[in-house]
Amino acid sequence: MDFTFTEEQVMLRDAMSRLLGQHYDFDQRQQIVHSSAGRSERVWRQFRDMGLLHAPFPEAVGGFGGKASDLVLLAELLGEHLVVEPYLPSILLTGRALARVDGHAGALGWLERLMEGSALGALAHEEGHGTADITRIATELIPTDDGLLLNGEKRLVLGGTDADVLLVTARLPDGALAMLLVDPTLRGVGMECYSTIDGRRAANIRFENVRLAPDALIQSNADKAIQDIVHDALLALSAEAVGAMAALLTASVQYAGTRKQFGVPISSFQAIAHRLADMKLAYVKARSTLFYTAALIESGRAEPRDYSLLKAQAGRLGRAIAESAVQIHGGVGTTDEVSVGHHLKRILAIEAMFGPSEYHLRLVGASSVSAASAAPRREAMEA
Amino acid sequence: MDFTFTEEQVMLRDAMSRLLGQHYDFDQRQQIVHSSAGRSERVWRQFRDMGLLHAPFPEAVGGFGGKASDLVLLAELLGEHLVVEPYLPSILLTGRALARVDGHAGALGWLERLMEGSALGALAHEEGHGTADITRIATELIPTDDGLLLNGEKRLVLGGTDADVLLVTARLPDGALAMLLVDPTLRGVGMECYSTIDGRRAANIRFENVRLAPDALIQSNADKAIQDIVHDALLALSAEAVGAMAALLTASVQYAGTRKQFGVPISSFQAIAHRLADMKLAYVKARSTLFYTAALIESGRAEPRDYSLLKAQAGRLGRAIAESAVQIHGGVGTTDEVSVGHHLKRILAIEAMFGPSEYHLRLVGASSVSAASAAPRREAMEA
Amino acid sequence: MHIDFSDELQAFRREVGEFLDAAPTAAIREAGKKTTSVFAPFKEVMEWHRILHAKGWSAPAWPVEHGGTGWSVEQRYIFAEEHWKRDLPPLLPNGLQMVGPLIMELGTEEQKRRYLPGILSGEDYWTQGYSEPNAGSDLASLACSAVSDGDDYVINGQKIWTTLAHEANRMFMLVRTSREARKQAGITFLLLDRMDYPGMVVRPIVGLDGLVEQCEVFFDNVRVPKSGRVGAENDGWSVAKQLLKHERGGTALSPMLRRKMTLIQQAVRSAPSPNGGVLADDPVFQRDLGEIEAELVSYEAYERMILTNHPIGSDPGMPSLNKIMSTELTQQLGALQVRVAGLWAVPSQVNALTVASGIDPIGDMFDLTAMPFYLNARATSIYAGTNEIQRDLLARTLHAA
Amino acid sequence: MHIDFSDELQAFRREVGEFLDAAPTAAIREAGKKTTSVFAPFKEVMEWHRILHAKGWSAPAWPVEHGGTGWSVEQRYIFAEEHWKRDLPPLLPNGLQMVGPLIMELGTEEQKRRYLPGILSGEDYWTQGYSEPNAGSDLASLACSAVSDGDDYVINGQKIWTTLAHEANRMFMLVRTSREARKQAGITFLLLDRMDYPGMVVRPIVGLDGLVEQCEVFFDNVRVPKSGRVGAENDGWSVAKQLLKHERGGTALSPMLRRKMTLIQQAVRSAPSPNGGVLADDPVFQRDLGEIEAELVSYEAYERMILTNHPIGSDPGMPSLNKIMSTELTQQLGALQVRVAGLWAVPSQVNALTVASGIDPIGDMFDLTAMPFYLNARATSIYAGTNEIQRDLLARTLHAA
Repeated sequence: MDFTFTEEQVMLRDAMSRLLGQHYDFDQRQQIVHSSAGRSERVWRQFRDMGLLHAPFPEAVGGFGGKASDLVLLAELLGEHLVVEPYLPSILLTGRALARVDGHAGALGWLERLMEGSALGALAHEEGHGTADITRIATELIPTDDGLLLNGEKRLVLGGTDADVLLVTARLPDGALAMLLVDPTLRGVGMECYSTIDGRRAANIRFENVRLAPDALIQSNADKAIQDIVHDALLALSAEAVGAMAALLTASVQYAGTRKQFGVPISSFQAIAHRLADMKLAYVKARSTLFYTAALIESGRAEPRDYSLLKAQAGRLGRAIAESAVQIHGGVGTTDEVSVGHHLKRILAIEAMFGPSEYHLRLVGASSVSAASAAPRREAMEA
Repeated sequence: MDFTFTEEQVMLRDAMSRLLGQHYDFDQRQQIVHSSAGRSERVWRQFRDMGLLHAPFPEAVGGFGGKASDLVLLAELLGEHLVVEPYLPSILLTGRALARVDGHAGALGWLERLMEGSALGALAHEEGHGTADITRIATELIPTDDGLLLNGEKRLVLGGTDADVLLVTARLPDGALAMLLVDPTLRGVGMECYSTIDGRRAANIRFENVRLAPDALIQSNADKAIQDIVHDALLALSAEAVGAMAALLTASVQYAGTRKQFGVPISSFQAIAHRLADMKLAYVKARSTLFYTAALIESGRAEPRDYSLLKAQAGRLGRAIAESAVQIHGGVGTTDEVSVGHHLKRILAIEAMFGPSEYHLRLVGASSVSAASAAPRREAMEA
Repeated sequence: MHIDFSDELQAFRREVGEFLDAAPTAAIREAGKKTTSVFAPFKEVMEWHRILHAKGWSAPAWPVEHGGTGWSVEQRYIFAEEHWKRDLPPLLPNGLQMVGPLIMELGTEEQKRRYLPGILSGEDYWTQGYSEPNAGSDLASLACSAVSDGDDYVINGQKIWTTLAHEANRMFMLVRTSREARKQAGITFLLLDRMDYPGMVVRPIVGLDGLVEQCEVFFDNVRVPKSGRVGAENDGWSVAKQLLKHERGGTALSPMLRRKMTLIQQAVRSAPSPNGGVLADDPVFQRDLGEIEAELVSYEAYERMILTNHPIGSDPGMPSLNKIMSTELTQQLGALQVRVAGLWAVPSQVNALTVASGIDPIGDMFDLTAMPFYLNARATSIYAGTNEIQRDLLARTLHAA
Repeated sequence: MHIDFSDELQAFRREVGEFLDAAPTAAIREAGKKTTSVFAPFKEVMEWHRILHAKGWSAPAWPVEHGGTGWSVEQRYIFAEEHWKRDLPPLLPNGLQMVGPLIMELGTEEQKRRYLPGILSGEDYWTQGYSEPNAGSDLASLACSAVSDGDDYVINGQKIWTTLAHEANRMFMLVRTSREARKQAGITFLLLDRMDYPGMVVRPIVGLDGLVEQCEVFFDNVRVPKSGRVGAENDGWSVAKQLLKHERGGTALSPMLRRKMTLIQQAVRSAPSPNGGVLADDPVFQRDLGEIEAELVSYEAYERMILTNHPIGSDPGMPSLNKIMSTELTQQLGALQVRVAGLWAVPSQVNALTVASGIDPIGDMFDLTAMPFYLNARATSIYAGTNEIQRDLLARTLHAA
């Protein structure tokens, strides 16, 4: 049983933390958000130079690791610093999915470009009001005489605006799921581009009779592959939320200790003190769950319900912390001018993506009931 | 729009309040609870002499009123004073059900005796873990050549131990519901008697091939009649809970204002003050809902969801208040020696009876969604 | 007990409905649908104010002598219901509900003559200058000073959370005129008849929703006439307390909340559940919705108690009870709307939200307004006395009893 | 990061399991199943204590030199899991977890020799005499006095919440030996080697669950030897603080909570839902259960952080975090159990709950224990420093950081 980072991980973490501290403070972040590109090429190069674009991949594909704890480490810092660069969509989601594809030259080629920083990818997966359950994917992929025909709509494709390649999930006529690579400039690909509340660029993408070459299909029978992507997303988003929670707690303790009303710091009011205590409780719960889940994954013992549980705790506890942080900050917390509201918005976006807390909690409850008698696994030491 | 009691009601209320103040303070109540009978003949006579046994019935059957607000008035005081006398089972549930039966001599005869105080009735209705939904009644009533055959099990029959007559709900072979009167001394009636956590006597009753005369059946096609009983129960139990909430709030304000720790009354700690504020909020919500629902009923505009909503609020807010009261009272609140814990237990029993909050809230949600477009009724003034 | 209403009231409801169906312009309707705050889009709501004024209905709660409608509380409630049912923009509260009643109560005859007509007609918009960066919950520690100089005061300092100050042509404010007594003494209440006095600078503040609703106002030797003073010099605290009374009660809030709920209940019939099917049929959602519906009905019931002068409503804790309940419900409804909108709440759509922008929203009007409403509602537990302060006040009324 | 365990630990688990399967008597098993509190039925748990002592396993957390097992933290955790999995009564904490470690740390050699063996063996039960009617959260204001008289102290006053004092043969307590200095000074920590000193009277207190767990103890000129003093006269506050450290941490609590959850998860497969079917298949119940399951896993995770000396677990707020989390979960599980039991939780079954009463419960063991567990759990947020106090302490650690 070990829930700590390795020495190498700590070094990477410290380096990344320093980088973001220097080049990604709140004002710099806001400048990037409001820039026309909505992201910073310079920061991306710094990420590349530090090895961050290689970090979450196994050595077999030229990466530096790619363990669950690597994702946790990276994403916690992204969340803490409100990083809007397309690291999640391009590296963690698209990149890691490509890295798991076996023997598809196109996939490996794109992966190399993503890791080099010479291209960006985006995952086109969610549909409707949110596709937590992969069995509900409705986008259709139909094999034709000379290739494939793609029809459907994908929502909230983060980084979709800028992507050089789209990783698309779809359903084949026989009901099996498929993963494919789509050039976003193809005829029939319609993009509605927008910024998100948490300062990212995204797109809703409509595929209307998009004709694809046969090798666009990088994996059929992709249920497990797509579930793996969803699991990566749940882990990374949860870690981001936990990072955001750390920042919110720190900011609130700091603010409550210095902001004076009635002649004393507001932290001396028991209502505020207890609110801070509850925030700390929530943070400790969420972060413990994060590390615990990462350890389960690395021991090969994580089940879908473990990811769901983590995502639910991160979303639920994260929102509680963020709303408390805004309340403690008072009027200033309701403005665009301090970071707490932006962390709140990031957590709300995380909550909306890949299934909200309620969805995941019900899944946890249902699976815990069916597993109760048969589940010595829960007694974690009984390995 | 009027949510106030009439002058006559206020007089009745004051008189009953005085009576309970003099003869039913907490110590006296505890003596009655611990007496061998578990109730007080003397108090019952006082109730009768004051007209309380007639109060919740329409004049047509010799009563004094029987409006929803009468039930509210009476039950609030029962709840406030933790009254364990079998008023709810004998008068409000059995009695009012009998009063609604048309042209059955046996029913009217029993009703008279109940109102006179010369007999006690009990409602044998709930089954399993609780029968909030009358469509789930499983007790079977089978017509035979010479009468009826009753089979089934009823739970938590309040006052069942002492009852001279049982009002039983059952299902006929054609699926319709029936209401019948059963002599508890008949062969085949098995009673498991116990006290409840909130100081009442009750029984689980098993009917095994109980042979009944044909006139035991006082109403067939009794779906609406039984729903009316359930509605009476929901209203009365909710009013009791609101009465208990008043007592809990008063006791807690009083205790927090006098109990000193760290040299000051504990009410001067903001955590306690805010807890008291939250209790007050809960109480005002519950009591407003109670009066509002009574007014809806008296205007003939109450639907099942209105009863459910009231019961859910009374149970949910009641439990929150009661748990807070215990917490504020500290160690002493966890003992049998002060009233707050008994109020908590009463509210827990109320919560368990006729469907818990979760059941009713789901019903409210489901019905509000189906009613949303078609429901001008919610705009209550649009009469 | 009953909830019955007279035939007259039903006729009144029809009359109101007919007018509200006919009178608003398309822009006003659009502004109403895009209202995600207590404060509706400025230009259109003021236009609507003037239309209502022309009908004689701009100030239902005002006495007839000052241009009010003379309606009963039931009529006012019906008006609010019908108004909300049509998603019309609610008139801005600062003039009609706050400074107007205050001027009636405590203003000089000259002030009444001069200011009430413009408030009634919608010609004027008044921003409120109370809070300062270091005087929020602790309002009594305000520092923005007014020094007496002949017939004028000279103001120096800063105000914040001056709602829509960038649109306002008038301002009511608290200033410090003495530092000698205890903090509450030494405060004076002023009416400013202009927002463009030399030395006044307004800085708009962008909110979490990306919209400008709040402002800062800076005063650098701003000279204003003493004739704008309400009450005596240094007695502004008691004047402001009088106004808080108006701010914290008075109007029916539940029709707005009910309307929000109705929109949610309509949306869930087609909004997909993450468990499949639509949310309306999702048992978990039904329960959660049921809980908020129950809370809403409880609040509606409570508001009716207040309305009918029921003893529950005359409790000294009423203003705090009302403020806490209504704002917590607002926040719950905001969170619920975001939950229903799901992914569709994530795009930032400031432009589409702008009235007459001609930009189609991503999703529908429900999706468009979900996140801004939720985010704006975060402020409701902060402004007009934080809910922490309200709980303090409420607890105090308990011990006094 | 990983959660893997060695083969040795798996073998250890088997060894523990085999012993725990074989060793307890029927009465001990029954007592375990009927445990609805931190404090198991007295007679049987002490019998179990003596059996475990004979095996050498009564004090897993003690150092070997005093009779501990020498187990690693993982082994202790495994032991706790296996113990709870079999619903065995948990050994009473007062001796093993509270006064025992304190005597080891601060007691004289004579005290160690005299008292530790009886604690280890289960021959003695120590009640705790800290609180007084007017000194609960504000423990430092305690008034029960001890006046020095030669080799003795003469005690006058009263203690309350002395758990199982009516069963105890020993007591550790705080007394006031001086009123001169500030409140915390002037307190002395005493060990009483008897509960039957002349002038001592124990009054049992009936709890909400109808059971006697707490007591009051009255002292009327009770003369006790000074040799029972731990630490210096008037220095008892620092002694007690040392003990609080033991009380608020140290043992793994999550195996108990996990066991409660498992029992609930088993029960819901046959417990009817008010919506029809069984609760296990009720989506609303699934969600609610999922939320508490998630909270439980978070706490299990946190406890593992503490166990493995992860930085999260060495936070200065740990004792308060741990106390709040574990007690709130206990209360949530109690409420959930009551919900699952439904009507079956309503009968009062003190007699059936008594070990060896031979009375069949109404319902099953799950129904029987639901309400007593819920009611007893109300006290968990009150004792050992109310959760309000814990939040105060926790907040203070934040600002220090």
